[in-house]
Amino acid sequence: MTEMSKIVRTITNIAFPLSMIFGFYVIAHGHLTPGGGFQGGAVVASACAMVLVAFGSKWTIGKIKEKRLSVLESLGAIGFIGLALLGLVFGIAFFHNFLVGSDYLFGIIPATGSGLADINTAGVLPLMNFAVGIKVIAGLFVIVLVMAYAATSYKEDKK
Amino acid sequence: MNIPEYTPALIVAIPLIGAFLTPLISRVHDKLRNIFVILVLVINASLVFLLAYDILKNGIQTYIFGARNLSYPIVRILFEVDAMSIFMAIISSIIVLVAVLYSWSFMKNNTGLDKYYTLILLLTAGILGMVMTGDMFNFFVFLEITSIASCALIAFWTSQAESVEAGFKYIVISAMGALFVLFAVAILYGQYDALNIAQLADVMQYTFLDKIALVLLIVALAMKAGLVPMHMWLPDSYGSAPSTISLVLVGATLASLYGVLRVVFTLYGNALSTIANFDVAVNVFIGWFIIALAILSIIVGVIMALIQTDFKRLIAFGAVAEIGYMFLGIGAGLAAAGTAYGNVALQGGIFHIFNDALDVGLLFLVAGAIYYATKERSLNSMGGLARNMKFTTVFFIIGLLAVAGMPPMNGFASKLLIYESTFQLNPILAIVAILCSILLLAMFVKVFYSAFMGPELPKFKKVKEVPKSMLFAMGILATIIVIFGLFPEIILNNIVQPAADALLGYSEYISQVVAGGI
Amino acid sequence: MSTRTIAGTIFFSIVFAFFIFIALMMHPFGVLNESEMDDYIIDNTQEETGANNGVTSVVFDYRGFDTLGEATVLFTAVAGVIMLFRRLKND
Amino acid sequence: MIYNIPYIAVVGLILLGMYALVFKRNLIKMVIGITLIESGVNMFLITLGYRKESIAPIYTSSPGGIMSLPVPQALTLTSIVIGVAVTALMLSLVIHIYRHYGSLDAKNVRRLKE
Repeated sequence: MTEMSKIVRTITNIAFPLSMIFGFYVIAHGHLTPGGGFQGGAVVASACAMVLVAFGSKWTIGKIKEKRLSVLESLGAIGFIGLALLGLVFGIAFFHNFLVGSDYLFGIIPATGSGLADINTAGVLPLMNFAVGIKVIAGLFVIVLVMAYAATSYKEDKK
Repeated sequence: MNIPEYTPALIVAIPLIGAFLTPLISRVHDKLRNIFVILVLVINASLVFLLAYDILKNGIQTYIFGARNLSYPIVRILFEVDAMSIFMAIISSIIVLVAVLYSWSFMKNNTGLDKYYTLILLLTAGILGMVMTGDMFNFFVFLEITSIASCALIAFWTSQAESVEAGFKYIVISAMGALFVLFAVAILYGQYDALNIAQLADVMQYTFLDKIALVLLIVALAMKAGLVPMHMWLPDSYGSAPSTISLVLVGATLASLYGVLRVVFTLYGNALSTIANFDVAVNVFIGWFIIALAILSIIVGVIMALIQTDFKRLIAFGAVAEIGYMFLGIGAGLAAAGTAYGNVALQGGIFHIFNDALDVGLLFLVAGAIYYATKERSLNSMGGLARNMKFTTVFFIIGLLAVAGMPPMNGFASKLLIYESTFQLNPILAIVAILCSILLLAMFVKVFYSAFMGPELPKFKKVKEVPKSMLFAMGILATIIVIFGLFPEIILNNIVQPAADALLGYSEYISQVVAGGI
Repeated sequence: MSTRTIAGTIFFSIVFAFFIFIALMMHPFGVLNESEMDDYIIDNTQEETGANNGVTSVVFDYRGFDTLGEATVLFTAVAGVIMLFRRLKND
Repeated sequence: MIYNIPYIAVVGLILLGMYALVFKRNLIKMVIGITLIESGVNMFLITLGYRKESIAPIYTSSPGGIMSLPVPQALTLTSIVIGVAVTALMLSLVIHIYRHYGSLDAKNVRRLKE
């Protein structure tokens, strides 16, 4: 895909950081407000797709190689299953939330009923949210990138 | 010796971790990746055998994800592994291990191999998860993993138009089937607010909505298992996928068949004996429904196989016929649930799942070997391969005799059980089954002559035998077939018998979770 | 009327009757007949998982294994798409 | 009193999707049909979890009151992402079919003989 007009590209430059921040906010507050790894990851992936549409697939693939994205995705996936295995290592069960109630990071248990938003709660959940968020961002962006780039490279082969 | 109680979770976690690591490892070196994948599968297979030994010794194993013991309203997901599910897990792990050994040199000159091995590991995790889970929604998620991974693998050779179209046809049918399963799970959840199979089976009152959910589940899973009315995807995808993928797909299809068994025998276990419409018990009704579809798929499979010219499509239609035999045994076991010959039929059907997976798998590997050596797929352009492909010819003969159910091979033992039990149920069934088996034998002998015998074709002058690793993989399958052909009681008494009892004994399955609780 | 449309309409009407039955027989919207499992989750999601968001506690802690299957589905789709669009150099 | 209107909407969505899948011959319309059925089934799953006058099951500064069921929402989240994965794979296969056959009409995408 060739790149779009100058206006679209400048608007994208402005809108991209804002939507990235909002996406990471949704990922980080997954255990407090509605949202989480998948939803936040989808927001950030749509921001990256906006960049892809505005600047064209050739420029974007020049900027970020598809190999590096799939490595990022594998890391996110390993992080997620690693956190699950840590529950097993601590001797209880495969998906055990071992950080709840402990005095480490994210260990506080909020008061029952309508507790105030305190980010330092919910044990393993924020870490899992983060791992899944990275995985969804990298995964969805790779799908869009590969499809866009395949369409353009196919036209060159035909020429 | 006792094994740690989290083995069921490990059996699914290890292929997943392997799949997530393969892209990273394959950036290091290709050989290292192949070794890593085989290592992961060997560890997984040994864990499955250990768990099988433990289950056959002291009964059903349950494993709760996230907590040590069960809070009463069952909130967490739990794995419930009984003799039947570990039996299917054994088959799948053997098949995938042989497929990866075979594809070491079969896939040598293809690109994109790290994604190929990742998808095979994900497919293994999907099949093993589907087979061992005790939660309906979890069963749907693993069913989806199996369909997506196998669809991508079917379309592996994107340069061929048939594979891409077969992949598209497969994913459309799988997506539809999975949506029906999800709809049925939603109906069951809407009524009983429970997702656990044992709890649902315990609390089920077989209302009108449950009948609809049962129909949806049986239609969707039988469609995925390749039963006749919707079997068209099977010859296309088996025929145009690489041979190792056809082998692994046999395992994926059998997992959907296990899904039908688990739904009919356990989820609706209580409801089976109730007298449904026009005063015939539910199990007789469903049993005869499955028998009808089974006989239809045997006949269609054999007839369509007779007119094929492509080697792999021919074997694929043979596979459709073999799936018909499995459903015939299981349907007869269901229709005659109480009687002695009903149990024999069920054991025959389950034993045939094991035998057929290996027989059809061996034939696919032989077709792959011929394709690897001669780049030839259609039968009428092959000939006189026996001269310079000695071992492949021997393996083909073993596979041929096994699929047709001839005495020395394991196919004979299971088919004999099916014949004698369905004969007592209704003689016509046994007659049709025997006739189709003979037709199958005639058709494969025809293939044998056209492909292997005959004059030495000039263009096959320099054809040499396939590399060692492919022969080794085919050898494993052939030895297993011959061993269980000569002494079928080994596997019959201490694996197939408990599996059949586990299926029929659904109350024991339920008491593990609900009444007994942990 | 080609056979395809006739077969299509017959299949269509069967499915239509099927789903209408479900829509009518299901418990009325908003009035649940069974909600024991979910009440348990709503009551002690804060003690057991420490999360204020009930849905995220179900997604990542009570039914975390589903989400692992979920992440695997996404990983499979990405691996499949990348594999389909690879460069077939020497194929 | 909205007796069962959401379920009628679910049935409508599913039938629309099935119509597109069964009668349309363009491959992309079939993919759209499957996505329609997917959203229909997801909507059915969500409507099962609603209680009368209930609020979302989130405790952060929540006004208090009956809460709707969290489990169907978690199941629907999983089902939506599965829908994305299936659609992504189907579309990439459709791209490849278009490259091989040069057309998206299911009638002449019939290289596989029956």
